[in-house]
Amino acid sequence: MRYLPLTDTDRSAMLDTIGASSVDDLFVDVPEVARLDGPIRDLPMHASEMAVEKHMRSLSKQNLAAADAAFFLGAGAYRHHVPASVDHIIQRGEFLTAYTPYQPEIAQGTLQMLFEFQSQVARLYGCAVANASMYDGSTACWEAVAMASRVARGKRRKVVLSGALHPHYAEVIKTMAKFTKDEIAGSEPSIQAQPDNEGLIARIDEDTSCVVVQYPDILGRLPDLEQIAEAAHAKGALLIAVNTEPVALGAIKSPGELGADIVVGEGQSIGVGLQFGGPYLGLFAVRDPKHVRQMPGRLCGETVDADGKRGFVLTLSTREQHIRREKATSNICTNSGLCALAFSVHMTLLGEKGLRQLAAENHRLACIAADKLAAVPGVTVLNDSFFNEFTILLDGDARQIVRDLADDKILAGVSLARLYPHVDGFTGGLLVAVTETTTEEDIETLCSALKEKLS
Amino acid sequence: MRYLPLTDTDRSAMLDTIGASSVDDLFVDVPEVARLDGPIRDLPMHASEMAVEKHMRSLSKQNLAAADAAFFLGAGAYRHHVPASVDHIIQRGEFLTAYTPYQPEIAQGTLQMLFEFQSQVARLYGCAVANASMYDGSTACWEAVAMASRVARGKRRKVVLSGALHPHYAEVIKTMAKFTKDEIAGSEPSIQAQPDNEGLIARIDEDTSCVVVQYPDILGRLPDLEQIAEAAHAKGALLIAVNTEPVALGAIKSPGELGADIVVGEGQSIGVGLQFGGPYLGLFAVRDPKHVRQMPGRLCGETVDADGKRGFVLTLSTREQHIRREKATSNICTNSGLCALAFSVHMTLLGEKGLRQLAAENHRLACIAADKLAAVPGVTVLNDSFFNEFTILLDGDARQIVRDLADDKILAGVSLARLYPHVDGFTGGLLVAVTETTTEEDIETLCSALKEKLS
Amino acid sequence: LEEPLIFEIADNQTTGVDLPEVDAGAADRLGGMARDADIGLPGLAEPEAVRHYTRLSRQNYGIDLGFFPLGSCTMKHNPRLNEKVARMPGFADVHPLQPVDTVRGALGVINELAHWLIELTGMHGVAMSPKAGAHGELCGILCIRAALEARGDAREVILVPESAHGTNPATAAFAGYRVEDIPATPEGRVDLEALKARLGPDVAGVMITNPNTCGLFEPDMRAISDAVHEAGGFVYCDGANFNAIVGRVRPGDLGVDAMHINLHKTFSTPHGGGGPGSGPVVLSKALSPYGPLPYTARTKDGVVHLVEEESADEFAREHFGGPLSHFGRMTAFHGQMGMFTRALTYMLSHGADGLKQVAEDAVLNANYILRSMEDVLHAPYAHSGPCMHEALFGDKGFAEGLSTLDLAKGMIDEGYHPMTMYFPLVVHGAMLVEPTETESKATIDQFITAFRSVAERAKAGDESLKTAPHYAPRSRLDETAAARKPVLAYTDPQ
Amino acid sequence: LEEPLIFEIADNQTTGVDLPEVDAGAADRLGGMARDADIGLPGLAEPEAVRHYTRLSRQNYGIDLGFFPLGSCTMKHNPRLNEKVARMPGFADVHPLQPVDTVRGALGVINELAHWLIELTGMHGVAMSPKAGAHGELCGILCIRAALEARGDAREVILVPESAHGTNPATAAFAGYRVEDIPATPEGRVDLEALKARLGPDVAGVMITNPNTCGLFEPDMRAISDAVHEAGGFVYCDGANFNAIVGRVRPGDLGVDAMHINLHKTFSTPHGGGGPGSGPVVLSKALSPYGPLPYTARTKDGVVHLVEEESADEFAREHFGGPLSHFGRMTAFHGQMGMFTRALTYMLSHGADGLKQVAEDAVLNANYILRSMEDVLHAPYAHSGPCMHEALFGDKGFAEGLSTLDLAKGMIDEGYHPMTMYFPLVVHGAMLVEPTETESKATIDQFITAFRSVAERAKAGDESLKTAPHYAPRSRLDETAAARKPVLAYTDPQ
Repeated sequence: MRYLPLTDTDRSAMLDTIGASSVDDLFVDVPEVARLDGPIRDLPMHASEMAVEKHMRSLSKQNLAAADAAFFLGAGAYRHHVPASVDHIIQRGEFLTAYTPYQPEIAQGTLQMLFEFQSQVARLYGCAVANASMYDGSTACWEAVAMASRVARGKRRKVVLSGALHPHYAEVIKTMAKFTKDEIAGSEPSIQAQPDNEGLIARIDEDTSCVVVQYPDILGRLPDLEQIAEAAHAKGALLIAVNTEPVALGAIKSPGELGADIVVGEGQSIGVGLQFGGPYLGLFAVRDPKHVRQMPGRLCGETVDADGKRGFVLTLSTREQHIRREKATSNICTNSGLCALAFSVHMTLLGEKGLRQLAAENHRLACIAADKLAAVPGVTVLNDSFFNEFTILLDGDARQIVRDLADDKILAGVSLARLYPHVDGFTGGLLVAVTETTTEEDIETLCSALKEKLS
Repeated sequence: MRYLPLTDTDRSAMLDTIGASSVDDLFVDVPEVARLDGPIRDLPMHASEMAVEKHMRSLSKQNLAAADAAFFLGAGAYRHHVPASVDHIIQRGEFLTAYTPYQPEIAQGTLQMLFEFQSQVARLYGCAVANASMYDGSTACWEAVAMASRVARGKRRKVVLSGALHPHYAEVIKTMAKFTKDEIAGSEPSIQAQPDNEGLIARIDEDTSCVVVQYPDILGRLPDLEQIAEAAHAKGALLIAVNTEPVALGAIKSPGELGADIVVGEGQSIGVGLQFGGPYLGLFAVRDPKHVRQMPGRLCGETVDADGKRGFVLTLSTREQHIRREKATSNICTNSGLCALAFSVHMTLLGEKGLRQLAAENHRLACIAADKLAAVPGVTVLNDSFFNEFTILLDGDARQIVRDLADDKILAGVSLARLYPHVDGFTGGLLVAVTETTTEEDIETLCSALKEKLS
Repeated sequence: LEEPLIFEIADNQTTGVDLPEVDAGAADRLGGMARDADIGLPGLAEPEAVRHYTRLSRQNYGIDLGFFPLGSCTMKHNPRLNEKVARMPGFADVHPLQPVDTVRGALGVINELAHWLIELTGMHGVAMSPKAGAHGELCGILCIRAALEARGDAREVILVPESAHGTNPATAAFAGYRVEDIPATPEGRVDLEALKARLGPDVAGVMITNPNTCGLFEPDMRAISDAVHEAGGFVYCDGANFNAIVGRVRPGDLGVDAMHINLHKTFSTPHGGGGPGSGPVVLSKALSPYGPLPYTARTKDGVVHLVEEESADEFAREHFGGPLSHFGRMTAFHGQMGMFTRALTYMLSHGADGLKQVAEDAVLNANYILRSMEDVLHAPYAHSGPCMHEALFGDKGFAEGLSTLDLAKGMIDEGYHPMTMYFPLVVHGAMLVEPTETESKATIDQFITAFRSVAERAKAGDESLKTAPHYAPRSRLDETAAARKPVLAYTDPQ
Repeated sequence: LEEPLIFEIADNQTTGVDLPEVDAGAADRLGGMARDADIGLPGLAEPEAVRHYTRLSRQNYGIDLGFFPLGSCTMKHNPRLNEKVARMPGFADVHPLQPVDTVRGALGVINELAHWLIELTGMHGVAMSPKAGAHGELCGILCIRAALEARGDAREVILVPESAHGTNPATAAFAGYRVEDIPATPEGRVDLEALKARLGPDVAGVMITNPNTCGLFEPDMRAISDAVHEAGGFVYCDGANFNAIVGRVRPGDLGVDAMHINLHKTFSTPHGGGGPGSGPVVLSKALSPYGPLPYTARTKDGVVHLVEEESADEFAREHFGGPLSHFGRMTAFHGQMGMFTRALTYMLSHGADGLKQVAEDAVLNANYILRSMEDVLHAPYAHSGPCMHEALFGDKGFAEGLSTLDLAKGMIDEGYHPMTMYFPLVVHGAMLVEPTETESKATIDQFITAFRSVAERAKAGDESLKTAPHYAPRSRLDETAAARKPVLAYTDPQ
């Protein structure tokens, strides 16, 4: 009971003040049938910190940590080196144990950080305004679709999804659309060196509220967003660009400058880490300030205090659920505040120079990996162009090969069959991601192992 | 160069202000023969955080961490569970990156903590006053000997060491005495169930400045300090009690209440951890307040500020080197401040109740271990009494057996031969320490392994 | 206490990392998309960055600094062991799409946590993937919708009490439902008769908070559930206030069909200045088949499986005798692992006995505050009997011109985070105080002294409260100006 | 900002740990020494403990909060990577007496760090075990004494410049030497002629700080060393100011025989409010055989050995062709491992090129401050040429009644830790400012603005300085009262 400061003496004294004879008197409103007569059976009793730590460590050790393997997984979650100072900052009690900054006089730390974060994200995405974060990339993506529907005042019901949108993201949109009755025009990715922009554009019509395109896409390719933006705008639809690897934007043009109207993505690469999928960091930005009032989520804005000093507050909250209830732009409340802090600290440590170097180093190593893999008999590299992730085709069952190589501590990538279990013809497909944490030795290890497997 | 904020633009501007044409101009006073013409050869160039972390991790992994072994080492350094909140607190930048609190107005955090620490140590040791820490137990022990000599105004030159004082501590005293010309009357421990108090007392005479006794002693035995104190005081000598396991004092009488005049020890058990031997925490206290002005090291005292508010300052610094120079009571400057904080936080989390429970649990497990080991053929348990560490005698070369068992991740204890390499007859001796981190399974593992080795 | 923005102190040449100078042009397979324009990101060396954020942090208030009596938000101590565990490499440095044989321990954490949640709530299943409370609400409502659709029963209305959290109506609307209010009785509880009268074939379900947002337990809960079920609907329970009853009452025994659990409230994963949270949803037997993908399941051989699109049908056929009717996927990957490890660590630390003590101490602390304040502050439901884990007060009796807001800001000057203000809406100038179980009697006594003193000032008309706080990093901020002409990103000076 | 003492808020029944209730009497083999009296230790549950120490911490100033221009103490940024590395289980959770085959990596750290220290200083050997700078000084002086005794040469005197750190004379006295002063020239340097005149068969050696405590490099260093050696003595160099020359000048090239290195200064292990530190001592070829036990050595096969009592003679015979003349043991175990890991991490991060840049930027920053202040503050040695890594000022020109102390306390109100005051003793009202290399130009410019303004106020006789600080957690504390009737421990109220 190391987290409970009341002593039995305290408890008696407090019951006296209340005028109750025992704590049971305070639960009189609970119907008798529902009262438990003791600690719940089938659950253990309290345990020491040492015992709990030991138990959790044993669970932890049943997993193969990326640091202990040659590691090539991506598909929307990337392993990057996070500076130690990031973790130090987010463990400051004043950040870690703070509440949502509804009382701005004693929350300027969180608020100023959010203002800086919003500014960094807006610049990275080439947009005017970014919000204070969403849960993750996939939910941000759905929120963008819902927002596009609001912008179209519900008059356009069709959502055109690129075939090369992350299948989990597409699933989330399709799941939600079952209830909101949006019509989803999606497809599966075609296994070819270039994304099928023409096919996508052909599906846009006057009933289309938005087109959703991932950049770089799920196969690692780089679709020409500018062409798609023009086509969408011509039909009065919005272009939603989705980015799952923010490091890429240190090397490639921002979606905003290419004409995307809403840019959403996963920010996990910067500051947050792999964490088996969560918590992650949803990024959400709009190119045109006129769309701000249709945005979901919290926004931090600059203002002054009664003494004229600059300060920051949560603003435009009339969009949000705690004010607007059923008319809110979203039901989101808790977001990814602490992950946003981690992102912002890491991004500040990188700066313009560091992000560009980081992106260049990722790309350099990915090019080396692609060339070396291409030289392995039985391996074909699909992509003409990519950033730090690309698709290879194996003469074999990629899913099984991935499982087999894991026994030798090689985490070879994400098989397309894992992502698209119900699609035929993807058996040999494997996504391979390479970051600054990948060594040339890791690449050699993977190539040798594949050579052996495929021979 | 991630820790260097100056840009080349800054550097030029600053050289302009100084009126120097290059940074070399600032090093003109260096004789030409001593100027290096570039980065030192044979040393590597700067490296990324990722690369350095990887290198250090690979060195770390070449060691067998105690958590990965059945672990029974003690002999002056004990493995205890340290609550996670201790490490959190000592990593607060305001504690971690603070300077020695010479400017008390902006160092009340460190100072109040030191006052609390001194009070905790004084109570634990049964003394009136404790200082703000020394380097470790062994250097604190030497400082106590030097202090005793000051108390005797240099008129008594003989230092009587118990044979069962930790041999490293005895070595430090002997080393220093070579220069100060104190006469050291020491001996090696006798391998018997009870410490040889009579022999020790017989060596005390009118020229003796102090008697140094470890409690519990190096073999884990519990000497009767009261008897020794009386004998020492009868000859006008001081009793210095040395404790290397503060957890023991949750179960046994304090040295102060038994009559020790100076109590010193190693505080590493509480809050600090094993750390391959350092940094540790020297504790130093005196029973009689009249001896305060002969104490070495920093002292924190209570006072008030100009507004009458309670505050704390370093005090009695006229004893110290930065004021008194060659007449100081010690040359110590930097001490173990952050380790003192860790000790104090851990001790506050334990409290009276927790320390007593911890001590009882240590003793309970040690009794189990002693009984189980006694049942192993070829093993004899030496001690009649002990706290959490005792001596066993093996029918074999304990030093070699310890090395062999390490291959099976059993760290069986500290062999007497490691501690006393030049003493004959200690071949079979092994110190076995058991703490709350030892499981009954660990004890079984050790017993089975010894059974096999000794059969 | 003025800390400049990073944009004002940093430049685009400085970096706090050491990365190789790669010639970006050297190996360009970027397909013509190579960036040419500057991004405009400021960089700081590590010393400056650490200092910037350390200084910023000191303008924040957090649980580590003091008492946080924030109703309905359960701001309790965040144990440091949880932080340590979450950072173990086997949890923090693991990719969500690794082969399942390499993540059995991670799946074990999810499954073990699911077991705890099911046992503590007396429910049948749990959906682990929702990312926060509101996301969990959505999950629960979608389960209801999916279950109704599975039986071909299109219903359009969700009933919500007027005292509900804003997320409740927002969620129902987001899921395509029409929201209708349920009135409250003068005792601050759901009006059972009014509810029964409204039930019918168009009502998909009700969303109820129990203990409710007035801090009271709904003694008619079982009757409400029975009535709703009889009318063919489902009962959704908002789990924000689970801290009041954890280990003492199981929502499953009250007839609840779905309830989200904020791991960052009852189970103490830190609030982090607004997140991340985690909102698993426990489900009744009737709703369990309709939960989202992915999920974990332990089979009889003891192995924990990850069931996602790849294997859902196959797994269900093998182990449940038929395909599952999951409603789809709510998020990429498997949920908030970082919160799962923390919550499980917390549960194991407390154990069944400790969690029961949590509820008891939380309720004891709240009643102690209620009874220590009711002579100076209007406590509208104090006559309704004991409160649960939070005490509700109103602004009746304040001097003209002084408001709950003023009192709240006055509490800042006393060294406290304000209580929840103006919620629930059913009480004028509401102040909702939740002490939680991690505060000592000494802390609460000090708080009561301060709270009484500021309340007396509000009643006496102390004008200085109108400009409070006076001792905070900022005085009152102009929120109107912020919203009128929003400045939401930094602009470089011309 | 009043935080009570733990003794005032805690009790002896509360604990922040969960340990089994063991019946202490059940298994008592304590040989009659079982404790009966209470100890009187206060306990707090974790929430209260974390809050107590967090609040206390906020009454401290640290590098993470702002600039620390503390001469001769090199308060630079402490990288967080170092903290992470020091906590790796293979370093933090390893016992010093484990079999050496289980700690080869730890020994590797010590050996690798030793290699760096030897290369950076151009020396021959290094004693790693001293626990702090002053302990290292003692080690160096004992090496000198041991070397002299080995040749049967009993000498009694150590010469120390009047500007030396207090530890220097204290150490020499502690080692049994008589201390004599060496005078300084008007340029703030050692008077070479006076030194030469004093040398003779009774002088064991000199202790010199270079760069010296006036912030100046001793250009005659080589000549001093030669003269001392010729007279049969040894040269001890105080390494406190090594930050000024690291990577640019090697003390070994200047004839130094022994120098301690404060890992918590130049190599950035955190100061921790007063420690722990670490003080390895680099040694010339003449002194190397006389260093203390234990030490590490890498043999030709690449294996790193730990040489302690057990193996010293055997090892020396095998590898050095004879028993070693070590002077004994200075401490239990092997030294400050936690500081070794941090320092090595720091060195590897900077590399040879980065460390050179460290010295250059540190010296550049100091000269920038010197030249930006010399028109308002008396800078006694500004005419002597460039300073090294610290700038020295005096109180000449202050208004009557205002002192260096007042100026220093005034700097607190400007948001800075004061500079080193009244040291070195050779300058009246000395202020020694060391900016280090981890401060940005913007930070230093702000500091100069503040420093100039407070200096002007001191010259103009601003009385408010005499009661500064006004904006700190405490106003000036009564140090005299504290010393007159010392209260050094908490006493329970009667």
